[in-house]
Amino acid sequence: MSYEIKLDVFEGPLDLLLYLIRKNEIDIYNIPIALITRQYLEYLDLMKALNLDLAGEYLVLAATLLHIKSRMLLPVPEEEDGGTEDEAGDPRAELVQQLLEYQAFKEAALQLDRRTLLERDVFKRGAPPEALPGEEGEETPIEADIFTLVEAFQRMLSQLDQADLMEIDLERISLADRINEIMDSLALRRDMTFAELMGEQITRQRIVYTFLAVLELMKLRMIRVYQAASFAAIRIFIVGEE
Amino acid sequence: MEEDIAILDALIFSSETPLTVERMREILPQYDRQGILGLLKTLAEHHEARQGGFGLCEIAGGWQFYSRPDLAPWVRKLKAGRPQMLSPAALETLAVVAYRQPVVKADIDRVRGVDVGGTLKGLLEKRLVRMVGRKDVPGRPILYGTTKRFLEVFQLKDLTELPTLTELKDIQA
Amino acid sequence: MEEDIAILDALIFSSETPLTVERMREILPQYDRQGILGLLKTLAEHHEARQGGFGLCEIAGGWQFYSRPDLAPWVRKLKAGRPQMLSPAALETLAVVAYRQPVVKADIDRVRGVDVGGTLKGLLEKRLVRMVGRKDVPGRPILYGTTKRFLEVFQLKDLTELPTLTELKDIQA
Repeated sequence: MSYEIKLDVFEGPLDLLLYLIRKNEIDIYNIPIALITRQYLEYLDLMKALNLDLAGEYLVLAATLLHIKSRMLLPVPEEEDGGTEDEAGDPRAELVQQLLEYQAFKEAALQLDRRTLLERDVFKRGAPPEALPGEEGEETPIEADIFTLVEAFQRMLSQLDQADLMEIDLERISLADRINEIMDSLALRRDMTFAELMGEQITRQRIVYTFLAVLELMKLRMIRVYQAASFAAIRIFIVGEE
Repeated sequence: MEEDIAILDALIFSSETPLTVERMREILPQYDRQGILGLLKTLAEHHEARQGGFGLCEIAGGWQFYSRPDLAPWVRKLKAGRPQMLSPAALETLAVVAYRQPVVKADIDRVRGVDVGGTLKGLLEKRLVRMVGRKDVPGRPILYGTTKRFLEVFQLKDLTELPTLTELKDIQA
Repeated sequence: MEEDIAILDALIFSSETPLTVERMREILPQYDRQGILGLLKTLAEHHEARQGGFGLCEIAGGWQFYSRPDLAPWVRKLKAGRPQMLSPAALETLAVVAYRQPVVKADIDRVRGVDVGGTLKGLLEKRLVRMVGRKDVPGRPILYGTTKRFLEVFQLKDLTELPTLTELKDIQA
């Protein structure tokens, strides 16, 4: 319950910091770091006292604030031409930048919410489209996205409870990729040289996977490989369906 | 158009099922049954008069907009190209093929715990899956893999763009 | 109403998602792009003039009928149940994705100052955000972007319609 109160009030440590700056009517470019750090830590203590689950991010920002505060106490080294306080030298500069960026997105989020929203302000036609006698024939487009595919996979694995057994092997996927590409190229050309199969982007990894894919396809008897003479071009042929 | 008729126009348009007069009266309680029927008559005449692509019909004890029957040939053309969604069973089978390829049917059956014959056939027909070869074991069973169309449909440059399980855990954290 | 405009009226009415000019041209091939846009303008004016409960809007790269925003209180009564609102956290994450896309999760985490794993998953499930590819840096992290549904839900023609990010000079303002 109390945990939810915290979530309702602040969206994160930056949000809390912005709140303190606004409450104190402080210029964001000139944050009195000692005052703000004290109030920030007081707030964290309050949250702890209320037994709220404090997300680690709040503590990270507390450490950042304390670090900035300690740097502010150090004497500023004299610049050669006498200038002492340029932007880059201000220990607060990075934090100010981060706050401004977050503030801009917070405002953008509010603007999004103020738009005319589907299912809140406007509605689409409610009834499902009428069923009309269909005419079969052309290939229907498929609507899908990768997230639903991966979710389906994960759902299945959680039922199986053997996720480790199914951990995805990126190398294996790369190999499957090359096998598919080679079969696609050969479907068009019937035969190709190894160099042609390599294509234009020749990387060490690509050479290895192309070679492994050719070996795999030979093993599967999907292709045949010939070399007319030593050092002659290696030619790869697709094996016709028996 | 009178405001209360415009409200009915919006309600019937937004309703998922034919809208009954009783439901309309719950939202516009200042009217009795006869009053609502009067508004509906005006609304139906309005849509009749504008000679647009759809009109108001009384159906299954309620009111709904329907496209004009004589325009069905064009609407049918629209439906023919309507994107199809894949069933959960098809997605699961496709996921096994995508992540485990090249893979034989027996292995997909084992992972999914059901006979995937039907869904596999559907995926082959949709050209999302194809035969890529035969496994070098007794019986030389067919090996399946994904197609170029699979990459297109899921907007992937290549198979290495498939998210890994570790990444999936990351976004759920 | 002219017959071809009535056909468009029926097509847009029957379509589940905003209908693109390209799709309309496939069904009415005698028109070029400019011709279709001319018909759409007349149709939009027709619905404007009739002052009914819904009208034609250009949204998410296509055309669709939507109920009039000022009639929302009545339609909401019909739908009962409160509309599904996005939490401030979800809106902030969505804003970062919308303005910074394609963007990796680590960048969203950094801007918001929190781990956005949970909210990102929610946005993926609501189909407001999708994986668009991988960044070409070590580890090849997943890149996220907004969907067509995002445009539809927030009633945007396209992404350029998003207001520019306000550069706040003074936080007290």
